[in-house]
Amino acid sequence: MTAVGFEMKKPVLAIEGLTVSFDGFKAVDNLNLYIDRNEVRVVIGPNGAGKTTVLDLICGKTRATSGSIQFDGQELTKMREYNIVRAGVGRKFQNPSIYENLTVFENLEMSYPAGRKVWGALFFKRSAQVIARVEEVAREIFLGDLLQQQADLLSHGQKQWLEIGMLLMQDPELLMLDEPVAGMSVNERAQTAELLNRISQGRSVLVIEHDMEFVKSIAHKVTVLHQGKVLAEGSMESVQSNPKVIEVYLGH
Amino acid sequence: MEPRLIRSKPLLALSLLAAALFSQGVLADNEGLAVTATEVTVGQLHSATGTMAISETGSIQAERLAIEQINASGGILGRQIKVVQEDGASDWPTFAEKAKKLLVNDKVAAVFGCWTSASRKAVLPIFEKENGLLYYPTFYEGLEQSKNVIYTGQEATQQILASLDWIAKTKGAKTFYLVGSDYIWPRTSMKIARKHIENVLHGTVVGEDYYPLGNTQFGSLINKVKLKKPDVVFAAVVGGSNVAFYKQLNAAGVNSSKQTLLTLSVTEDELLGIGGENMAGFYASMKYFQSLDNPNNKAFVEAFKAKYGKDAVIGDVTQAAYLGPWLWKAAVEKAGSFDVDKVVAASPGIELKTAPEGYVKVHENHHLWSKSRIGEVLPNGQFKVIYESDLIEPNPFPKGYQ
Amino acid sequence: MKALDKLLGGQQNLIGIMLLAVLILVVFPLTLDAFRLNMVGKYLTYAFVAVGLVLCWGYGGILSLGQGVFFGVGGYCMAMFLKLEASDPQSTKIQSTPGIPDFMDWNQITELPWLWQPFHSFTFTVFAVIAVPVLLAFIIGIALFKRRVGDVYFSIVTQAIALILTVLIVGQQGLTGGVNGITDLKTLLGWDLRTDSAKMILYFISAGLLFGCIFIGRFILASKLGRLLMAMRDKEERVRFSGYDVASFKIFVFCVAAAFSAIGGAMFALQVGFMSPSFVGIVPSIEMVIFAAVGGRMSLLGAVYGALLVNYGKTYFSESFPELWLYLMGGLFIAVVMYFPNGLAGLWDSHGRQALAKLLRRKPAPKAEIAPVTPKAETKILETQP
Amino acid sequence: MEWLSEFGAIAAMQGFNGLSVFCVLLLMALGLAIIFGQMGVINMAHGEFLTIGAYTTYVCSSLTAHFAPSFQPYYFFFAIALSFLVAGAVGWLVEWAMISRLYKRPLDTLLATWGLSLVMQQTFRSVFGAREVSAEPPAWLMGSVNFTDAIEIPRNGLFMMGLTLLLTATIFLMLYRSRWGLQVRATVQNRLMSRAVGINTRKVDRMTFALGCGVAGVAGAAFTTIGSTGPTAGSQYIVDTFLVVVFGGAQSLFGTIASAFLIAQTQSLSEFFLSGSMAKVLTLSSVILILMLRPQGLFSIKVRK
Repeated sequence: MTAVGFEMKKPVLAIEGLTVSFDGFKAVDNLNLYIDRNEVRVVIGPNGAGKTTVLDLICGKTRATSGSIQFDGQELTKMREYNIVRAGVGRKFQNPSIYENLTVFENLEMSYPAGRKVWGALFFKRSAQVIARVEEVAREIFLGDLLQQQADLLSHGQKQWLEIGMLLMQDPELLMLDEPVAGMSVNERAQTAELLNRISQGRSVLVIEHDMEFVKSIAHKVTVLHQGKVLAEGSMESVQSNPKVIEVYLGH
Repeated sequence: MEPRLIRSKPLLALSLLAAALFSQGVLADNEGLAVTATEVTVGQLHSATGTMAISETGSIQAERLAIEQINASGGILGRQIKVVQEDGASDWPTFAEKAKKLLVNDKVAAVFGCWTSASRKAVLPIFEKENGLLYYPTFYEGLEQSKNVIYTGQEATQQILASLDWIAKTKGAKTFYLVGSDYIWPRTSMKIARKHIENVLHGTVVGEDYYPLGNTQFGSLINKVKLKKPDVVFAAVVGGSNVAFYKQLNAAGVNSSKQTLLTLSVTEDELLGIGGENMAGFYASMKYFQSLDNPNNKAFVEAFKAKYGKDAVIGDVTQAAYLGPWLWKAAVEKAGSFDVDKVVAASPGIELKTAPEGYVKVHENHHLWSKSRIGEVLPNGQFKVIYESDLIEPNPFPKGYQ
Repeated sequence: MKALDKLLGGQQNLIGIMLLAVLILVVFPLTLDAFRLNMVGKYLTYAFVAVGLVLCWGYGGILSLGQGVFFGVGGYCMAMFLKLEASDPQSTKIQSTPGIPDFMDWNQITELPWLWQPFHSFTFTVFAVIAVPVLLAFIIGIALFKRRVGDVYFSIVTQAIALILTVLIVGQQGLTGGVNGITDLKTLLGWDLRTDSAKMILYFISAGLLFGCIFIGRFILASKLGRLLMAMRDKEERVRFSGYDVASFKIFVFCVAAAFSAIGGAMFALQVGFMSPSFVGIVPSIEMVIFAAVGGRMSLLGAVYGALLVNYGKTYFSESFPELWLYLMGGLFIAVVMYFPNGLAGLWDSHGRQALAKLLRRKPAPKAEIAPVTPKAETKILETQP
Repeated sequence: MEWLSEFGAIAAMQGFNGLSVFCVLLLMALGLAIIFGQMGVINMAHGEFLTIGAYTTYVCSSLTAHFAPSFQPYYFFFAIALSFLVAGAVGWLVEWAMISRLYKRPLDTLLATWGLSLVMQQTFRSVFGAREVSAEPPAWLMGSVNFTDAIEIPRNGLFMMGLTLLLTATIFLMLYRSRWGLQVRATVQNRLMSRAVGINTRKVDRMTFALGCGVAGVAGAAFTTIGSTGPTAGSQYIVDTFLVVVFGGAQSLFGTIASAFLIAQTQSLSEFFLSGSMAKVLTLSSVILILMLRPQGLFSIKVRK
């Protein structure tokens, strides 16, 4: 057991004793994880370590068998997905999940945190405020010139950014990104790293990533998952030199 | 009577043009019907497709046969009968739509059609509104009488009361189990049967069950029957359920050696699907059986088989449908006109001595005087007629049975 | 300005709606006799259902195989009112209990059941025609969407609901008229519905209401909610994790479709003069889906054409080729689904529009109202199956 | 006392009735469990494949009665085998002509196969007439076996049970113990990957669909002993069949068996105490209610989605 304690100021996200099992197989096993404000945390681990499942559990896609997830003093394990989002948790999926039939502008507008209920959506007006906000976010994700572009015509990397942009529209306190640079060119990776460093101001970011160079460039702290448990946690350097981690990664 | 094409509202004036375009070049005489010097048009409205096609095929064939025979013998009032056939497709609104088409567009002098009560109920307001004339062949629940309909099948009391009396007398039956498909005809029939059993025969009804149309599982019912051991099972199950019911009864060992069963809903047509061996020895109450031994019937069966093949079977409704065109012919000739009002006025008292079932007479209430008969099912799919009542007066609104 | 333009779906669709309006409001009444016009009126009542299905199936991805339930309930509400009016003590004096509907009398019911009491009021009836089916849809929606019953499962469950309701209506014949339904409806507030002029007026009322429903549909599709529906159909998870309660939007559009169907049902009862369980069941419910499919599941106007065309075909073929019409119908459905998934509207967009434009020597039309149904959009159904 | 023993006998027979309803439901559902459960294809014409089996049996029965009356006691086995082949062959054709083009659009398959069911019904009507026909079951299938004086068990029920057992076992072995079954399951889970590892997915699909239809044909042949044979006979079964498969959890064969059992017992038991119509309403409603609580069916496999 690796129990890691922190005596810093109250963390934004506090996961304690989190367990989920699928037909007896424990994908996440008694996990503890704490994330602070303004922190960029990267979760790494071999395939099947339970990384994506942890994100699923936090955003409510999968329900925990036991344990607790505290976010800003709210218990997420009992909340509905949309309430978790409204509480300030945004999540990007592994494969870019955008609305391909809509334009970049409309994609971003969809995530504007107004008109989220039935009647609100029915009478939603595209006000100057909405337009300004969409344009602002679009510039931030390098798509300022492509607002009227149909989304399915974007490159893979641009789609990834668009999805990040959709999350930014909601201005979440906790941003969770599942493999944000998969399929990106070197250039795009650098831009994404810069983007993440910029947007982590005032919020916490939880990233799953395999690309170690990229991880190095963004991570404040790294957590290594293995078989649903925390194997190691700390700075990139300390984790990389951890013999347990080396064994898991290099195998037998 | 109002003329059929009312064009009083100015809004409709425009439609006149369209109506002229769409009218089918029929030379309508002053009665507003499709009658020319050599031809009179009638309609035929049955389900040729859908679930009811199984039952209605026989009626379609019999009406055709009767019309051909009438035409061969010189037609009616010197005119040949032309038939417009429409498919009700086992769908009640389609029946209503087609009925309207026949009356309004084709201007037919009479319609032979409908089978289920539901289809008749759907077209009835149209016949009354457009003042058409319908010959309806099926035995049914009664509780209806319309100026515009001649009912050539039996209403419920004709079919039920005599047969119950017979079974109580010959079998000494005291306890009855009533079972039917869940719709108006079986329910009304069973209601009449229950009153008769309790008030007249002083017997008891030990069970009463209804199953949805199309139900195919009767195991529970059969067990209930075995538990209650009624003297008689009185059945009015219809359609595909019928087949399942008797096959499962037989398979469960409930056959005529152990159980008396009297049904209101099995004719030769149904036996074809059930298989005679599955219900041999059970009884059916009908006004007509194919095996009826009289010269009229022999000629009818022969003509029917000559036209539709030697394996063709004739059930009660088929025979009743065959009566329709003949009754209409007699009434038209008596009235000397095709006008619906005159034909209707001439109808009561019309006798048909050539009816395959023997003799029928149209009552004031537009139903037929007819006999009730009990047939015993033979393994070959025919019935042996073992009882015949006197001529029974139709009574669609029976006092004391409602 | 822009909002209005959007509501009408741009100039191209304005032309489309005008064409349909001319066809329904001018061409049919001028060229058809009273009987045929009444038939078209009946077809239009099915178009209500088809328009609702475009919203909930085409855009929302919710394939309900139980729209007949709402059509039927709406129709029954109206029929109950009409039947009570037709059953005044004077015209039912031969019954053992005068003043109640005839079928109740046959079933030994001696007092009007409480369920029927409020239908003496026309105001209540008009309210109930919409409210009862919407409430039913709301309950079904809450139960199924909140529990995330999957697409295919939803279709099958709605089908089972249609079956249950049919069995119930048939079984409770003292209350509902059973398999015969509620027949012989004569007057509405003293106005004889059976006359040709009444049918003509009802035809125009139906057409007017239908256009009302199309405009409501347009408004919904033009709003953010419309975009959300499509987004949900293609990327439900993304929408959910953008902070939307996906179920509530599905419930909404399902209720709207139910309300449209119910209006259709009520107009049907008025025009045809009876209501029976044969509209509630599985077969009519699937047929209604077919209307939308033939017309184009993504086109509100297409749905109307689909309903008109399929029903006309049914009438025509069953009159002219009674033996063949099931082959033709079956073949049509197979062909439409396999080769023209966007139905007539899709064909029009890919061929008709250009041809027309060429004919008028104009540039081809810009963008269509119809967003193509990408097979990709539906693959997720397979993939999200457990 | 006598009343008590009689009650026991009825309870036994009623229990057996539940079992035979179970067999009927399971027979209907097995073919669909393969087609819908394994392939995700919604085949609304499933009932018509039952009807193919029924008509095949009818033709066999007529031919036997006509040409080889002495063969009558045995023709039924032959008819069952032939039903399987005929229905399977038609299924093979349908898959080739239609289903194979619609794998990516399951809801569309539903509509297209409904069109197909209309065409098939009209074909039956054109070929065999609108009237119902009756295949004469062999004599040894009729009547009942008396276990005690009071307990009578219908023979065709026993036969049906044996057939169900045999068929279920065969399908189970094929799906879970054979190479073909492995290929089917692989194809279902990942079509692309299966193709990549050299599985001829087209062939697998076609065979699976044909097998499902063949099983439906066998069920149809068996049903000639308990129900009607007519052009629209099959359509009466379709909703029940789908509910059984869905209720069980589409991909679990065991789920299908369990759900057929539960639905049959509910139906049979409620029929004994309520009217047939109300029993039907009660059964369907409880199925829907439970589906709301367990949207993926009784036996769904919990996986990371």
